[in-house]
Amino acid sequence: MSTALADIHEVPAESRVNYLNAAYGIKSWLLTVDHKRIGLLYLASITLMFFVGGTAAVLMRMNLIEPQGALLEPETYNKMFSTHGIIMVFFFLVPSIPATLGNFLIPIMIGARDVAFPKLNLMSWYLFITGSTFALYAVLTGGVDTGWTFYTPYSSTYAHTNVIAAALGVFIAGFSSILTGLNFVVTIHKMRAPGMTWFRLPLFIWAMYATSVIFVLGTPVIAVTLLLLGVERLLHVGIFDPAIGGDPLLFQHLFWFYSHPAVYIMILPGMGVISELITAFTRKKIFGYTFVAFSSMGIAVISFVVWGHHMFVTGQSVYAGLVFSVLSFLVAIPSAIKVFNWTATLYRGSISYQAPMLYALGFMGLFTMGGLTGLFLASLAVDVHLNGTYFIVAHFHYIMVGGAVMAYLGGIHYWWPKITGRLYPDLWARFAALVIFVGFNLTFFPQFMLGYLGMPRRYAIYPAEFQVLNVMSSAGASILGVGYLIPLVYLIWSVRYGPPAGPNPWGAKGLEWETPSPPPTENFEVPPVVTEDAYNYPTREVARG
Amino acid sequence: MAEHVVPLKTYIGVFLSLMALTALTTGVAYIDLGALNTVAALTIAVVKMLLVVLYFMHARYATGLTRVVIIAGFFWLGILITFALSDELTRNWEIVPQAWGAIIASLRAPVDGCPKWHGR
Amino acid sequence: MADTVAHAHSAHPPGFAHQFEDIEQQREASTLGMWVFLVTEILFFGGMFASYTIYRSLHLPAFETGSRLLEVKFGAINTAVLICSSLTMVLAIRAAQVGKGKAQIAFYLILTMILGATFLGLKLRFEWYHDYIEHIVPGFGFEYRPEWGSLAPQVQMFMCFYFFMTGLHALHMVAGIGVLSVLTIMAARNRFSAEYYAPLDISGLYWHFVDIVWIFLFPLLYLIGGRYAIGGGH
Amino acid sequence: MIPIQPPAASSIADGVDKLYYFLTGITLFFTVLIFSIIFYFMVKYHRQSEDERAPETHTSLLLELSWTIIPSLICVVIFVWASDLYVRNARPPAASTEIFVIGKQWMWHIQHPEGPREIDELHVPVGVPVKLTMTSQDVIHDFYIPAFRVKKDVLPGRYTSLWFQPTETGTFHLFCAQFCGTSHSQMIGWVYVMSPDDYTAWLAGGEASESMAQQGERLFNHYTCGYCHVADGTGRAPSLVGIYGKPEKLASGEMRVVDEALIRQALMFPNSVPLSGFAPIMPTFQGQFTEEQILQLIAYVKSLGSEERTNGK
Repeated sequence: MSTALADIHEVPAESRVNYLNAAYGIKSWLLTVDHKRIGLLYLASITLMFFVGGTAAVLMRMNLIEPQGALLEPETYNKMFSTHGIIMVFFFLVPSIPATLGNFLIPIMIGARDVAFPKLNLMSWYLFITGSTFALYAVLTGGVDTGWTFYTPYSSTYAHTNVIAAALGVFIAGFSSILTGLNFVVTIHKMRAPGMTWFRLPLFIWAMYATSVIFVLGTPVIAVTLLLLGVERLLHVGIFDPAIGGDPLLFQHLFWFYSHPAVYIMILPGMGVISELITAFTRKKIFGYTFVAFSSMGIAVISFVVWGHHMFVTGQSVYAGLVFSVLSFLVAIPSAIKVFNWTATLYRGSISYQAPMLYALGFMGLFTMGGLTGLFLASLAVDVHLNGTYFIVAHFHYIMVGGAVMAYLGGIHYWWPKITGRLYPDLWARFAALVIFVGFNLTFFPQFMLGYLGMPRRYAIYPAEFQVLNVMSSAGASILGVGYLIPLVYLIWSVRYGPPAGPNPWGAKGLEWETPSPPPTENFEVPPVVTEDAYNYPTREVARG
Repeated sequence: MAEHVVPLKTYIGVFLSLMALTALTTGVAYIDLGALNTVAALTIAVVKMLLVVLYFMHARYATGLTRVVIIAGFFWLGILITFALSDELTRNWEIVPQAWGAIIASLRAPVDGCPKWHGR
Repeated sequence: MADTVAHAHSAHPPGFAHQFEDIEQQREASTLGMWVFLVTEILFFGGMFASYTIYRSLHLPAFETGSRLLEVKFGAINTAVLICSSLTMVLAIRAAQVGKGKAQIAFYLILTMILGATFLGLKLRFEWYHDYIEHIVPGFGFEYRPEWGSLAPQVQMFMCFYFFMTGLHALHMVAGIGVLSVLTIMAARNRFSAEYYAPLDISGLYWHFVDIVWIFLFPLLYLIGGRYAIGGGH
Repeated sequence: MIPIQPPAASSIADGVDKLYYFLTGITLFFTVLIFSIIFYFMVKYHRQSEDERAPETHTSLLLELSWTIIPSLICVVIFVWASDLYVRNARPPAASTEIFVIGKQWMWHIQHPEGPREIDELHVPVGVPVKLTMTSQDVIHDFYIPAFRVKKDVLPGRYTSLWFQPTETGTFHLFCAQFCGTSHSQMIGWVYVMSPDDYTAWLAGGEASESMAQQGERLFNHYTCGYCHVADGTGRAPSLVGIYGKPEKLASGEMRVVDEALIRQALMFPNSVPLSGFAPIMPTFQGQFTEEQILQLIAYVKSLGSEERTNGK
């Protein structure tokens, strides 16, 4: 335990110089190279994009209340689901935990003063902002109606909407992820504090390392694919064009080579946050540290060989389908190991139920449900029936919204005192967590049934017998929408009026809790030396119960 | 790695062999070896690549981590090519080739509760 | 790419950045960073190499016909030019390593840039312009020729690959020359010494990578065209 | 009030439903298991006092191995069951009636070999396996009949096939399940499964139009294909009599079965699939034939092969 903690209490929090009051003014924020400030810049831009995507989702759900469409023309509905897809996937979920919490916490958790390449880190944010501007331009001036998958030949030849602007936006934002991934890989390899060996790293760092590996190895392929799509759309000739012998499935191969690992980019950081939350709120070492760490790496590697399960019904060869089906089952195993290890960590722990813990427990249940419905889609015979229906929509929302967004909110609540130096009202936070949990289930469980009944995705109008389930889903969506607004209110309120939080409000282990909150610009007054394992909570000798 | 200064002789030697290999691969292209032409051209290109990576890019004197990163890059490219090709090349294969079909049919001579159409 | 040089914090020599413990850690970090960036470039070009491999296995005769449209001698000359530029780049780094003084470093850097510019000049003047005149540039007046017969659409597909891959490679060359010009200015200001030459080193890595991409492009596009079939080609 | 299960009206429907319910059972079992364990631990081990300490956690390899191997075994069982069901039903039985489907932006154009053509409607006899050969004229569509549990993408420039054997008469939904543009949600229709004699009445009832083979023959003669493709094989091009379904040797030495895809490729890009022993002199017909006409020519070539070909030319 480094001695930094001892001398913090004499100096009152406010007057101490920290990264927030070290400098003021627009220039100090827009030209900062401090990883903590860049994390906050990302937090602001990602929250904006989340609410843009969320508005599109609300409009879609309101339209689906009536079989003939209550609100939107089919043309506009197609633009709404494309906007919801593109904004949520590329501009909220992919950067959410890595760019905000990752940027803020990785250097502190490994005991470094900053990321390896601070200027590159700032450039990543500017790339993200440029990409977002292009995407918002595409959305606001006429929209794009190809869905977030941009399948050719529709997107390259037949669509007449802002496909190039949207593809360019995603292309530029892709480089922001690549450079962030590169930054984290080098930081975690080269800048750990003395004594911080690989097996003393917090599991959040393991998950972020696995995510950065996927960033670095996957994102370039979608960059070149979207570049080829844009050029083909401009020159009216290209390699995806069936008229000159092109294979429409080639685009899908290249697209899903990135996009399936991308869904693991979205969930792996969430798993890292959950490992931190479970250990912090049970005050106990995690069960099976090495298994959880290596399952993150396992997921990162296997995620690159399973993309064919998106193409079982597209005329892909049966033999390739069988190979992809086996590997898709294999990738489910590490996730199962993680869930069982988290559950085992709760055994004989000292569990407290503050808001972050509620998000963590909600994550475990919903992620289990989301993961297991993935088995339906990995098995060939059932996927033929369920592919392209609402079952798929429900499956990936259980993992993205039930998993990644819950973990993101849990992480934001858990590290909020460290980021702002203030505590938020915990009762309101627990209430918001419950509202989100209820609203989520009411929205997406009916969609499993709609999927089995055969209602296809991306339908603006649908046969009448599906109306009851759709109305239930829309009702749930409004509850979920309200549930997401509540944290926005009390978190912003807490920045001004929340009680000041000490360096370690949760009594948790980890280098980030051994520095004052909000931390000074160079993270630690005294560079830390790590002498013990991760989550080294004091233990009780005698067995209880 | 920083301390290690590569002698001039090595650089010149690598340079000359690269030039020779370029001449070789261009020459070989004009000799009809059938399918071997592709194999020859690619192996020469890989040899040239290795020369540049090991000597010009100092991979030979680099830490193990750098080597792992290089190999991972090519390995992932291999994953993309192998799996995408596996789909393209096996698309027209018969789903249950005659040989297998016969074997499966013989195993299934007595109808064992599989869907009734199979009995026809 | 120009940005990856900037991040090597070219502060006063030895350009030491505050977040690192020592200069050794900083050099290792910047080299690892560049290698990881090169892995992303391998996969960036890899997407195109994979598509090329797939289409080549599907439409072999058409790709061989398309490949014969290209002139091997310019491809070979360009390869030689790039290998020379790799040599001069390496000599520039070595000059800094052994502390040869800014004149020699700048000399080799300028030589590398000239060779790079020759490569681009040769490609633009003798290949791309020539192809444009012969109407075999897809999207810019591509005309089917009778002797291709029904293979014509796939020949256009091959030319799409030819221009996409060499175009992307040329873009990376231009970026590389931009990086080299920044280095030459730094070298002229005597910023490099035996202890601090990291920017030179990692830009060298990038330059060699661009050379390796061409080492693979040359045989794949120019040579595997069954040239023996028509004896000698042009 | 709330529909739970779609109608099961094809031979594979109950097989798929059994596997679906098995998977639902596993999902509910594990979800309930995890939720109940969490609630039990939350109640039993809630924190009594701030300085409460938990006992030492020692990882047990046995537990780790058990919850790695057990899920793996379950996955193997599911994989084998699902793949067996899929592969066995991936190939249509030999004697299935053939119907051609052309998807174009926002309608299904369905053509029966006997002649009748339908838009967004498909009439099929019950109990008889039906094979659909499908292609698209513009973007990727997806022919999806939930009641039969079958679905297949319809690709431009290629034939994809789908088969089913209806077991119940009635009217079932037909959807397009791959996003294809503005009216993707209106590209829907109905499948009418009729008793065999109703079906033959319906076939005859339609306006007396020529069968696809006869229309194909008219095209064959109009474009003087017979000039080279002489029936007795003395022409400069291979005789097409009896060629359908047999493996042929290409100039490149590769053996390929003459199926719809090869005939279409021969029409579009003849020089890429010349048969061995013949000069690649056939002109390309790309852009001259519509998708329907290509299907009619294929139906004609097929009719040359079967024995009921009457006036052998």
